[in-house]
Amino acid sequence: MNRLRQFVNKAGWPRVIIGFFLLSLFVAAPFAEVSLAASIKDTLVRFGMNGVLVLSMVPMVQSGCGLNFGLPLGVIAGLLGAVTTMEMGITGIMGFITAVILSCAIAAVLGWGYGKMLNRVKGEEMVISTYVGLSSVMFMCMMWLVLPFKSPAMVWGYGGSGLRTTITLEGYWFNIIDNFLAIKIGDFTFPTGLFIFFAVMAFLVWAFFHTKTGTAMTAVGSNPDFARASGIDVNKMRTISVIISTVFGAVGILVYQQSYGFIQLYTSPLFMAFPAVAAILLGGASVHKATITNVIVGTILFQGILTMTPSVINSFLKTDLSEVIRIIVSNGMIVYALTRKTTKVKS
Amino acid sequence: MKRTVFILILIALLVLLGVWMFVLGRQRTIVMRNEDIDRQGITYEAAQIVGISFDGAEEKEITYDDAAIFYLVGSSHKLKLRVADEDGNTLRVVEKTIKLDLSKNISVDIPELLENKEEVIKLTGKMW
Amino acid sequence: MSQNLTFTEKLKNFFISNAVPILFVVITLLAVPVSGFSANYLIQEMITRIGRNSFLVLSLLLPIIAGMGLNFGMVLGAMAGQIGLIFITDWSIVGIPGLVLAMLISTPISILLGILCGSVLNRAKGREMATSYILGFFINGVYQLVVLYFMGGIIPVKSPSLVLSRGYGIRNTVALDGVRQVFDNMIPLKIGEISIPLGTFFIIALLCLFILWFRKTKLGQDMRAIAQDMKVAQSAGIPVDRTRIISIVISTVLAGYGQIIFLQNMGTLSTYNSHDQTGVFSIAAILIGGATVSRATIPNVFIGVILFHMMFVVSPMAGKNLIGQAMLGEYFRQFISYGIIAIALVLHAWRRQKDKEMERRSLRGVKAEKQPQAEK
Amino acid sequence: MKKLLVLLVVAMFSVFAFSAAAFHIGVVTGTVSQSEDDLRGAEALIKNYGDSASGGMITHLTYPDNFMSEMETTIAQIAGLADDPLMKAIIVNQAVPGTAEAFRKVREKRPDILLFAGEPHEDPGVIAPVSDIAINADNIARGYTIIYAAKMLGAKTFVHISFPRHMGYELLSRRRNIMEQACKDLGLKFVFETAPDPTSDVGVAGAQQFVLEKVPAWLKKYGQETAFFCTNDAHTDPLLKRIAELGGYFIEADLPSPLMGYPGALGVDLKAEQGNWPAILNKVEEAVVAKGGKGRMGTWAYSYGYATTAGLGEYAKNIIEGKAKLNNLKDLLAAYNVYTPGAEWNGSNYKDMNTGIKSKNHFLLYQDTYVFGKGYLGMTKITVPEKYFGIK
Repeated sequence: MNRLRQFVNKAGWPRVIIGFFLLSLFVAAPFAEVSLAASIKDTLVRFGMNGVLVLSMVPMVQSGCGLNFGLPLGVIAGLLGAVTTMEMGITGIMGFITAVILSCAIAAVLGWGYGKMLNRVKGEEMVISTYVGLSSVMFMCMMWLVLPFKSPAMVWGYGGSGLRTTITLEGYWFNIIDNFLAIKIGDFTFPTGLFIFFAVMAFLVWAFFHTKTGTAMTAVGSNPDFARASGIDVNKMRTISVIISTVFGAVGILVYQQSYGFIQLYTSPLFMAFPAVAAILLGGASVHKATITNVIVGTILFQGILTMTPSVINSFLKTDLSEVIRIIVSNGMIVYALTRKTTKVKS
Repeated sequence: MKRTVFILILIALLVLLGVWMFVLGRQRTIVMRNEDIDRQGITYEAAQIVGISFDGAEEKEITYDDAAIFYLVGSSHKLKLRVADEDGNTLRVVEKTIKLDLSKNISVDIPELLENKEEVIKLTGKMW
Repeated sequence: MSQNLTFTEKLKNFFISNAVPILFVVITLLAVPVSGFSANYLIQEMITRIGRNSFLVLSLLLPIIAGMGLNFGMVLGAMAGQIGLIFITDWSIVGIPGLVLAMLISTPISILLGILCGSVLNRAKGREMATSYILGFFINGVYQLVVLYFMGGIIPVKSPSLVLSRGYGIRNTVALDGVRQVFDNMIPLKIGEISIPLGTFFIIALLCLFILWFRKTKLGQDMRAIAQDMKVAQSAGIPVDRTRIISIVISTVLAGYGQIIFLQNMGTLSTYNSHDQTGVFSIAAILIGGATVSRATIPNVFIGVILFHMMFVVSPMAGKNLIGQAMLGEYFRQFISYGIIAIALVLHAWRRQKDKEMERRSLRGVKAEKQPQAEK
Repeated sequence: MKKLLVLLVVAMFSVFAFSAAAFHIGVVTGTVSQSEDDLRGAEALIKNYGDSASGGMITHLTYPDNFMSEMETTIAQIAGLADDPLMKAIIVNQAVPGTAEAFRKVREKRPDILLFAGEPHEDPGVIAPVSDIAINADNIARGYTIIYAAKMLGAKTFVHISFPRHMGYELLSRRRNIMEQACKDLGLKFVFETAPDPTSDVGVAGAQQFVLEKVPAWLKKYGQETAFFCTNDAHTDPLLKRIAELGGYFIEADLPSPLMGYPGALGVDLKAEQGNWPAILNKVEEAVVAKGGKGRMGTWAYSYGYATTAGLGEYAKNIIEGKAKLNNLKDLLAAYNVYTPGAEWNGSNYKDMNTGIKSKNHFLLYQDTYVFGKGYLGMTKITVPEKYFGIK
């Protein structure tokens, strides 16, 4: 009993409840004529797809820049990298690597500027980054139309200029990580490559936070005044964290797309930030502290619910209620997380 | 205590205001039908052309076996019916004052209304 | 402080503190001729939009006065207003009584939502804007649950033009024919070809007077004290949390009325989306009008509405005429409007940081000067 | 302020200075990312009659991508066109929410302007009275013909994919019910599946992801002889991709076009064929057959969205020039045929279910279904039984 309570305390009630909810969905799945193997596979693939994007939240949270609602900026860098690589006609694993390298370079530049800007607006990062995300996406909407891309696989079929909203990755690097060492057991496929990739990325983050710069960054996040007093360049640390977050965002979207099969341009980057923010908060992170465990737990819970509720709940209730439930749960979690910190300070 | 009473009175007043607004702003949809009908063994025959106008507004003309929709706000209305033959020659003009309750949808059979000799007619329909 | 400044410094100060409106005036001035719209059209459009939007924007003032930043939670009120409109449409209550009834219905809902929002924000002090932003999404989910699943079922809504054919849930667009522009046309006035919604202006003027009066009341003074320093206010015996909640409640109720005024002018309610952009656009307008997260006045509201909407009207056409592609103009508009908000917020946050630094420095400076004076 | 006024006046005069065409036609469509075909129709009009900015006839504008939230912008865009004194007709395709109000505004100011609504999203009872012509894809007849075609191709189950927002559209929800009834009558199993709304917070990506994941599961559950239909354009891409790969049938899209879904899903390069619909159809057909979709996947030979934008523009021009009559189905289809040479169209007037009144200016149109690797199915020649027109 005691141990149970300890576990609940450690994990936090919301996660326990949602965890049980998700578990019951899996249990109920066969009764709703939903294939369990396929559901588990979908959840795992989605975890792999979104993991890196969620991971990209960690550096900024740790350095005290708050949740990265400006994730679209990183996504844009990733898109630019991918599209440029396709234009150059590089396919297969080389294509993916080229895209990663290019995106990282672009993301580093964008992240640097973004970080410099966020240094000027301490305390208001979250609202401002939302708008920075919005306006940069809109700017890129114009750019996708104007930039001189020529590859026939990418431009509008009819008009002959401007990029399409969705570009298929087939023939380029579709599922290149998913299929790497993938284990097939009948109906069920385990996307080993995705997990290895995520593990590597997570390890990088973990390792980084154990370097000198990494610990300094955590110090900046937990107490900027103290950090300054002990001679850490606060602004520099913050800028570095923003660059890392943006680069991870760029890599994250590349992983997402190779699994998904399409590159999505125009307004689609806007929809990337919220699921990532919701996932990490669901995993138990706060605005000031996030760990890799938070990322893993949160992504599994969030994506699990996303995969399971529409199919399972709908076949029981015979309505589309699940959409609304999902909106309420995920946004409710974010609100809960935002209100949590202050109460702790009070008590 | 005083505060509670004050708030309760305020709420009561606001509810009253709401009810008043409901009564004042209720719009009734009136379908005027010009069809032959049987009512308790009596057959009322529809006219060839009927011109309908409420409260002096512009007249709407409907032919035999047709219907027209009117939207009215408020309970008391002046209705003017102009009955004409096929060629549009006015046969007679009937003016009536009708009173509506709070029903939302009201359906009126013109032939029956025309035969009704009472000056004031009450019309009731479906509440919703 | 100001008397020591030279003229150029003053000018510089003026430009810095009004950077956003100035930037906007410049962009608009460039865009208007390119768009090719006639003066009549633009003036008419601006007058309509002042009538349509300023009530909503005014509802943002109180939380700013109370130091709670920009109330993204105003969408809660907007939703309450829409629920009121759905009901009067179902009951087919038309004209001014219809709108008054819609406001009456929205009020208790707004108050409840406002109390909820206020309490949540009290637990998230210092992060009010981000929290109220997300809270809007959360309540949007609840709104969908109520309107899409409860209405027509648990909540009686009968009209077949409102309820989906499946038997519950409201259709995604509701035509507000009965109440369309009744406030606007309450007192008809036409100057030349331009019609002026005098009735709506009258209501807006009343609200402005209310805000002016409210600032002078005890409650209004308390709010300003809280905005200055929460701890000092607390120790001075002001019930901080309660006052903050009240400011949000009033803001939410006003936003509800504002949404009703907005929609009576629009004539169509898009059931699940009309409130989406209310918060974002109102906040954009007030920021463009020169308000900041911590200071906003009534003139800011009107300047903001005019500038923001002027750009809204002209930029798609201007973008099209400049670049020659219609959709580029559309993206251009969104880029500019979001970009400007970002810039406005950045400038403000930056300036506040600068002010803080200057304060720190001047504090040191004053101390340094004071000592010799004391010797005298 | 004074400066502003001066500039305004200058701007006003510059409007008059531009115009060379005798009249202008305003065309409002979605952006390329929302609805490419509609926009291409407008471009075709510009190609034929010139851009009004450079002395031509057509003024083309777009409404916002998230039109559901930015109704105010839509209204301003459409109503703004009436500011041009030479404007004689306004065509909105698709007529997203807000169009009705914008039309009312235009009517108040300029009763002489022709107002055409293509594929209105608002209720027929709202849009039809304020516009001169409203055009929908004939979702009543198609509710039957699509099922009929599915049976012809050999499908045993029919899966209808949609979500609440779309089921709130009168014609879409009626079509669903007609399909259900038609399935019953023709001996197919009808299944209704839900997928996330792309305009909700999951976005297009999330919605497409869902379809991509679910189609294999659905095919497994309902068998290979399953025909799929989705009401949303964004869902079409992944659906086609999976059907081509794994099996199943796809009769036609909600708003059918060879460009709808196929180029994106199958990665077809159409650069050389741009503007040439028969060539586009051929190229897409090659791609579909190459992917193994022969005899299982269909479309309309000419894009509906393209034909509606361009056809309504042509029709408006003909009316203004006195060459055609308003509300004449023959003249209307003649205008459509300018842009869709050789296509079979069929249509009827819309009839309101509640009052039974036939709308004189609301037309429902449909084209023959073209199945890749099989050819036309002759759907325009099938008579839809009268009873389906009465299903709510």
